[in-house]
Amino acid sequence: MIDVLSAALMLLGALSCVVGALGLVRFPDLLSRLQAATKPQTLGLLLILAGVALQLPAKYAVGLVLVALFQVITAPVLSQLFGRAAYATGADERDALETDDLGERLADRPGAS
Amino acid sequence: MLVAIVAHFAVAAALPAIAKRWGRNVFYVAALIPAASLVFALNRLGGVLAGAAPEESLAWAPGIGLEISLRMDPLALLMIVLVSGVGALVLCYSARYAKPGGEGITRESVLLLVFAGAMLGLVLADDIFSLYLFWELTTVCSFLLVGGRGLTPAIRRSATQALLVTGFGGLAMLLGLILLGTAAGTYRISEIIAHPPGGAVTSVAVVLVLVGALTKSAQVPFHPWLPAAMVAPTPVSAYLHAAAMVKAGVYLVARFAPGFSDLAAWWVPVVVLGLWTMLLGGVRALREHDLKRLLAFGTVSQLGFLMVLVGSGGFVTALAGATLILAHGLFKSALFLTVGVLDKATGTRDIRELSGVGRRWPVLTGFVVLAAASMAGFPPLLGFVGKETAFTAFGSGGARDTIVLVCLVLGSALTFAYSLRFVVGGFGTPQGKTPIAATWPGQGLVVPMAIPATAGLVCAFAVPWLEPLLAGYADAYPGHGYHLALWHGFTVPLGLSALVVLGGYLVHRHVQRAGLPDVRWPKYADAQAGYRAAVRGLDALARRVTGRLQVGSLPVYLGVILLTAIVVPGAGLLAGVDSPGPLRLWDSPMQVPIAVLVLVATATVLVARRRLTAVLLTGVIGYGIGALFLVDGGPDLALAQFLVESLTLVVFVFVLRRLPERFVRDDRPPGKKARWTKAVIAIAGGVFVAGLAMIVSASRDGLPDVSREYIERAEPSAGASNVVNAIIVDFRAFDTVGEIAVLAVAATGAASLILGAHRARRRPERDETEEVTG
Amino acid sequence: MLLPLLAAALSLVFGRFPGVQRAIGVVVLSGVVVDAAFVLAESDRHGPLVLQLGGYAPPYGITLIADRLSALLLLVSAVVTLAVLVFSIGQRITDYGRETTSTAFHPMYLVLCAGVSLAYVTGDLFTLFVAFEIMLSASYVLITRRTTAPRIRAGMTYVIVSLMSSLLFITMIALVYAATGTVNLADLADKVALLSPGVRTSLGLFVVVVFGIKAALVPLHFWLPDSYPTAPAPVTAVFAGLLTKVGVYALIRTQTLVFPHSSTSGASTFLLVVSILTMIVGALGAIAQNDLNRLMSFLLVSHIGYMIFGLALFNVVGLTGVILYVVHHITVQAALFLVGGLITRHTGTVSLRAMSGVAKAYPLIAVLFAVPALSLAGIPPLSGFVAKITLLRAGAETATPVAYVVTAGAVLTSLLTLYAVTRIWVGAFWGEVRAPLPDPDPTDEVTVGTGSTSRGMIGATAVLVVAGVAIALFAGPLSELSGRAAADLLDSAPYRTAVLGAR
Amino acid sequence: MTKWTEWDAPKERWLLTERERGGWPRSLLFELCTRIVFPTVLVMSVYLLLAGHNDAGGGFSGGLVAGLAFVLRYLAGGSAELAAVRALRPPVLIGSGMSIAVITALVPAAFGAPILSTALWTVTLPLVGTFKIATSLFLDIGVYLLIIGVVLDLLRTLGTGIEQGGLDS
Amino acid sequence: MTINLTMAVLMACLYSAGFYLIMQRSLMRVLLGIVILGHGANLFLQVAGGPPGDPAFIGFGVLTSMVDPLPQAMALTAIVITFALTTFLLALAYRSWVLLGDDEVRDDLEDRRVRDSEEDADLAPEEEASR
Amino acid sequence: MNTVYLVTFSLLVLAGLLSLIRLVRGPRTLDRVLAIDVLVVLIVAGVAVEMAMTGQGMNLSLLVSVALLGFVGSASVVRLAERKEGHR
Amino acid sequence: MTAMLRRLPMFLWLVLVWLLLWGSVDIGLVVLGVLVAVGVLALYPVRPVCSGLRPRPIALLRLAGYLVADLVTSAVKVGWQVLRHGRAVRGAVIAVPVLSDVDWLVAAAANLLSLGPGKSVVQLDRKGRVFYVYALNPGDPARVRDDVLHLQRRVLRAFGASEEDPL
Ligand code: NA
Ligand code: NA
Repeated sequence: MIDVLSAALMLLGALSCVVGALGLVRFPDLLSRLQAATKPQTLGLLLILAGVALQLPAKYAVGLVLVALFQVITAPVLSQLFGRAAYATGADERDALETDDLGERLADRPGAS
Repeated sequence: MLVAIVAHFAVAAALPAIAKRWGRNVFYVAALIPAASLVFALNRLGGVLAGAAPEESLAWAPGIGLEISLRMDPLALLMIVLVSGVGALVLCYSARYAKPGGEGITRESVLLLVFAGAMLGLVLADDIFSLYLFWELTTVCSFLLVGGRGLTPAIRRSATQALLVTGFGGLAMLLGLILLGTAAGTYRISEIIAHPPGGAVTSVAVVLVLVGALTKSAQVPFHPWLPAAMVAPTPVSAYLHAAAMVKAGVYLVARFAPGFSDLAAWWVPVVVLGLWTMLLGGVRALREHDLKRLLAFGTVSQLGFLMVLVGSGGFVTALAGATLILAHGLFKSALFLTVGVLDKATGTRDIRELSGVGRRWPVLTGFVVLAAASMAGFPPLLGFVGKETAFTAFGSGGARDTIVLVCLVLGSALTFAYSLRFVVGGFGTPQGKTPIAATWPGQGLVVPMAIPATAGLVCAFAVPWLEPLLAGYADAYPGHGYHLALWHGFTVPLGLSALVVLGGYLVHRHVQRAGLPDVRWPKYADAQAGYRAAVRGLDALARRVTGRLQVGSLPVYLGVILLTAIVVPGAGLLAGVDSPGPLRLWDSPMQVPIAVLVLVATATVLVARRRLTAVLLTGVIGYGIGALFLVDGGPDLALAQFLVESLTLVVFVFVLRRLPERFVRDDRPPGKKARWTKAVIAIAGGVFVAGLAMIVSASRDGLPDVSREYIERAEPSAGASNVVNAIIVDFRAFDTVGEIAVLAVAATGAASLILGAHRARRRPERDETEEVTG
Repeated sequence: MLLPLLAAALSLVFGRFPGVQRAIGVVVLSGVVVDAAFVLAESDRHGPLVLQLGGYAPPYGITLIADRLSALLLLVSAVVTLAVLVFSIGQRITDYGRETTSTAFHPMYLVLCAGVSLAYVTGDLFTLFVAFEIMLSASYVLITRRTTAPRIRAGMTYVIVSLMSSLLFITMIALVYAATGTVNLADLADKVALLSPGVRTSLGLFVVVVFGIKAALVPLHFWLPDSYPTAPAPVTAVFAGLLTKVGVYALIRTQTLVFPHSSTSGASTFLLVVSILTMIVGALGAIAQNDLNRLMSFLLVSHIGYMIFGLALFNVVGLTGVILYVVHHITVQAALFLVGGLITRHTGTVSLRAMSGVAKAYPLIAVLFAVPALSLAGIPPLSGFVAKITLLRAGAETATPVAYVVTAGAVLTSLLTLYAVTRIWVGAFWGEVRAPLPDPDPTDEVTVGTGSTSRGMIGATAVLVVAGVAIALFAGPLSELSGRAAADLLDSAPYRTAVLGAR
Repeated sequence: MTKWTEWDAPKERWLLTERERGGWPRSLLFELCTRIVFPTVLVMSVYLLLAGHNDAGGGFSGGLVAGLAFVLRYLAGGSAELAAVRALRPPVLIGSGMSIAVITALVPAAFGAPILSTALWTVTLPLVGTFKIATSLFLDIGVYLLIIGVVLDLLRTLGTGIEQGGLDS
Repeated sequence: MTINLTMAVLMACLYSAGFYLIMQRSLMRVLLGIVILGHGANLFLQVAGGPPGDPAFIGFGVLTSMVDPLPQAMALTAIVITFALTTFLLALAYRSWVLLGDDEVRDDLEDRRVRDSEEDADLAPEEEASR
Repeated sequence: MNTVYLVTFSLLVLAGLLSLIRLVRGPRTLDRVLAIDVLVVLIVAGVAVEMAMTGQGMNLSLLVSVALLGFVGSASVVRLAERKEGHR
Repeated sequence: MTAMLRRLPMFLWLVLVWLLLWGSVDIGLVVLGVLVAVGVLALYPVRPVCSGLRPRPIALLRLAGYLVADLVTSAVKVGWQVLRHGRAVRGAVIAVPVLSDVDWLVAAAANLLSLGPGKSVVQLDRKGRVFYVYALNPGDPARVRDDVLHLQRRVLRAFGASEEDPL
């Protein structure tokens, strides 16, 4: 039973990773790739960690909790730093956005960026 | 004997202090030492002539065959008479020749005394290393004496030439002597000569030894350094270039001739070059107007004569050689000193300016005539005795001897001619020329000159008593029976002497009237041009080779290193290797995708244009390697690798903040050819390392014993279950201490570079052609 | 050996107290001199001194072993480093005053000394690598300290080439380990003998290349004349005196102990060819130079050739000659570079054409130069002569055509060396006295043209010159010691037994 | 008008330094994250140091992890933050680390044991239990301190140094 | 225990790339070359120990299938040393940039001068030397 | 269970190869950083799966460290790219 | 004393991390952990966080549940977009008001928002209290705004902060 659950979690996680990586390849601009990269990856990793934890003695399993926690804390921070830098440096990609409230705001106050 | 030599050096060391107090009289102090040495040596005369040559030896480094061994045989004693006797005279002369309080007194007195000591050692040396020691000491002393303070380019060049030519010869001699010694199994000269080795190596060796002798004694084609060295002060020339140093070559030939004179490799060069030198020197002497240079070429010529005599072998020849060595030392030093007197008295040495000196100072002139006549081989002087003996020696009839004899007669005629030229030119009063203004130079200069001049006369009459000493050397050869004498009756040699006088007079007259035809030597035959070309060629070669090789380009250097690292060990493989074991594609399937990752990243680094991209991809390589470590079973290693990689990336990024974004400036694309060369070398290097790794790793199988031991001992000895850590902090903790030292150093160094950079702020680009040294 | 490291660490801690730093340096290095002398005496009397670090029996632990060769080099190096340190302290006090602190110099210098010492005594290939790195990293810092625009290129050349050689060193260790599974030199000696000849030769030659870079063998030498001359005189002096010799030492050790050759082997011929190339190319390079320090650097390269010559003969006389030559050369070359420093301080330039008349103005410097210079040229009775004739004898006794040619090459190199030092003499010492030129780069570490020297500088130089003379004076005992050391090298059994115990 | 990079400057002080950081870009998330992660990472580095003898880790990895924690602070707060964080001068830290390591190596010699030999102590403390301590741990501690010092030094030079040198030029 | 082909190819490529980069003019490329060479060398050290196996931890695996721990320890040391020297060279690159305005590895000026130099007036024996 | 591990590994490798494409293609540095970040996560996942496979925990500290500090590398690039930008 | 208390959460967190790392609990480890935590906190006295926080367990759990569900659904959504749209996908940057003025809460909201696929905070105007949220194929910007506000409210509730008016 545990094996099945853990297998499912791991496979799902790995699949999620594949999908994310595919997005990384297929998506057209940095910000969208960012979505594909960090998110399914995080999920995938969490799933895999969960699946792995089921297979391990508690002594090690708790350590995986730490890994997951750190991942949850750091991934979004990185993603924000990324997003900000990507936005600031990618003028042509900004033009491809459907809506760009930030762009409007910056346009209102020239010299801001 | 050792004491005598050491005394020279010890007193020389004390001379500066004495010179400070006594000024130029320091030369007199210096003169005491060679004088004492002479007395000391003559004291041993009886024993030496009785065949019991005193020997002394001092162990220096016996383990490598180094010792100072000295032996006073008749030849050595004869040379000591010259070296120390003339040395003492020259030093006395210098005491009056030097300007009171003049600059260079200290240097010259010290060097002359050291030189005298070195010559003494040279003639006494009985092993090849001592011989070479004193030989080179004379070379260096002469360099410093000729060069003085090196104030003019001409002086610097002459001194350098003397050093290089004689230094070259000295080294050749050393090599020859070592070869001889090795072949003979002993480095004792007396033993080598007693049992001369044979074989091809010996032939090469004696030629090398001859090169030493020929250079030192200014023989063709090495002779030009001697006339060039006439830039030196006159006493120096008198000693170095008349009596002592140039005799070293003759001495060397004399010393070794008894052992090797029957080798063609020995006598052919000696005789041919000796004769050539004799004739060439004579002709050149006739062309000179400067009395000193005239004497210098005269010396060259005489040295050729001596070479032939002492080098050809045979009792009579050797006897003639020994006699002439003594005679030449006496008359030539007297003549050189005379030139100094003239120079001092009149301010010139030029024949064309000198006039009337003979009339003004007849006594002085008398001494000069004595010396010059001895040089000319005119009876009843010692020079005549020597020359007669020489003619006798070669008068026995054989074709070789006859050719030599003819040349000797010709050379002697030339000698007579330039002797005449010296006396007439320096002391005569040409018609219609006013006598030159002159001041009496003083007894202190004339007496040292008069003594050897007179000695030539005295010795000629004293030959019966002198003969044991001179024949003592010649006794090394068979065939006794000839005795030295002023008068042998009306013999062929006497006739030849008359011929010489007549021919010499005619030549002199012709030269005075018409001058010598200005024969320009073809360039290849002009020795000075040869030397010039050699040095220039050497410089050019050095520049060309260095310019070619030392291109200053780091990429080239690295490429060469890499190529060497491929070719050299690669050649080693040719010695034969075992066939490697069965090939495996991989050991763990995970290696493959990770390898692909690393490969792709590597390929991308190579083509990356942006610095940051390249750095990032390098980081990927690092992570990939870390992953491989993990697959291989090294979690510790992998952890460290990941951490280090992250830190490396961070540090790179820190620096990249300030550097331009892209690598190559667009206006300077790298050359295509260079790029391909680099690529080929690089690929060859990579493939070679990997191939070698595969070949080499086939030699071993399984876990090495050491590693097994580590694993077994980790728990009990180091108290660790992590074996790698146990190795790092325990079994091989020393490496770790070293490693952290490197870290500390690198960090400190980075700090000194970066924080120091703030002081030395950016300065404008330096002009590339600007002189660094300004 | 650890003492210098500790001293360096303390020196770093006391970075703010120049007096303490100086005291630590001098005291520790003096201690090392005494210690080295003791070790030399012991190892000569009782055979190699072995220290098993951590008490682990080899080949499991790291072995430090001082046989006669190591101990001798240790002693000479310690003396030279001490003298150079005194010189350097004297120079710094002259230039910057007593109170100037230096975070980097003293610690780095001590680390360098530690690395050099360690390289001599380690009996472990990997520790040798670590020792090299210790030494090199310290040298990187010393050569690039306060570097300015004209000098930075040289620093880069040095660092990059050295790094390349270090990477090749690791590669070499990996190769050796892949083949044998050990890095202990004595153990390696046993295991290498079992390899197939191709692998053995190839590894041996790879080792030659790796150490050849450090030792500056032609054609691996190009970096040296481009980089050494730019450093401050004391730094160049230790670099020239010691660093190349460590490479030579490593060559000697590995080629005799681990990859023993006979004097008729291909490797021997190869080394002979390398040696003659090194001698001649280096000497020609020296002749082509106008820069005092570069000229001496090329001479350094040239004379490395002598050492390889002796090594390549693989007989007792040859190795005796090498040891004598190394001892002589460490001392003399360091002394020469210190004198070079004194000269440039007075002339303000390194250009031989631009300087003149030093002999008249500073006769003492002339003497301090002449003695080691003549020694380098092999003029008797100085130390270079003693070492050189031993090598020449070895060449003559080997009596193979190649050996004869190389012997002749060695003689020729002597002549070229004489010519080169004559150029210095003629260019710098003769002629009219000239006023010093101003320092071309006043902000950097190299202060020139001030004309000021302190007693410490002169004294330290004089000590080295005298040490060089002493080598010649005591050539007897020294050559016997070298002879025993050389015999040890050829018969490695005592070494192996000392490390691994009787088998 | 605030600069773009200062838009999300936090209101409170999350790091040691004051609000103004000489133009260093601000990020609320990043600073906060650093605030939590930094001590955590330090704890972890100590874990690595102590666990290294039996588990993957060791003084080297521990020191690097701790060093990277400081890197994080530098990234979050710039050189000003680093200046405030630094308790010891890096050279002193490096020197002390090395001294500890070398002294650890030399101490056995004082007891007549070979240099660098290891003693294993079994220490029993009341309440706490029994520990096995190898003296080589001190070597690891020396390494640990030294590595932290090295990383701090790199931050001081390649980080702050280039930062300021760059601004000047 | 011949090294397997994948690792051999990888090593060949890493070494080639490292060698290629180290021969470039940009100091940054040279530096990356050194880093990559370092990776290659460390990998080599690791594989020189033998094929993959269980980590060398007492109590975790079977002794017989454990990997060789010694090359790992050596590789660890090598990694640290390479890192240390890389940072130093980076600092040097930065300094070079500050001083020269670029991080190019330039040719040696004095070498070029030697190549182009005329002969030395003081030492060249001239016609006058013998007069 | 072994099949599961095999499939999981294969999927992770596939993901890795995909991110490799982005790594090579770029075009911007940030794209590459992103790809690297993904690769690090994949490595962490792979190590975790390996732990499950062997049932041993000595890679745990590695896992924790990498999870924490792979982040530092990426952050430094992003942060300093941004900073360079900020000055313009 | 209060300062000590305020540090308590961080202290406990560090001890917890310590124990998790070792993977076992015994007295020795706890003591050591306490020592290490105290040491770390003493060496680097960063000012305490978490001022005025009263976490509500139930709300916290509900937030967690919401997050997990959101994570999964949006992951599927993004996955679908990867497969379906690929290169054709478009994004938008949408301004959303920030509900809280507490650094900690703003950060938590932004973090959780970015955790889920499809959306992330690009820039944060702390003074103007605006999130600039990037959304993948957003369709209607207003829905995105609502989602973000919804998440913020849940966060505020979970940590017991009073909901503040959007500007
Ligand atoms: Na000059
Ligand atoms: Na300067």
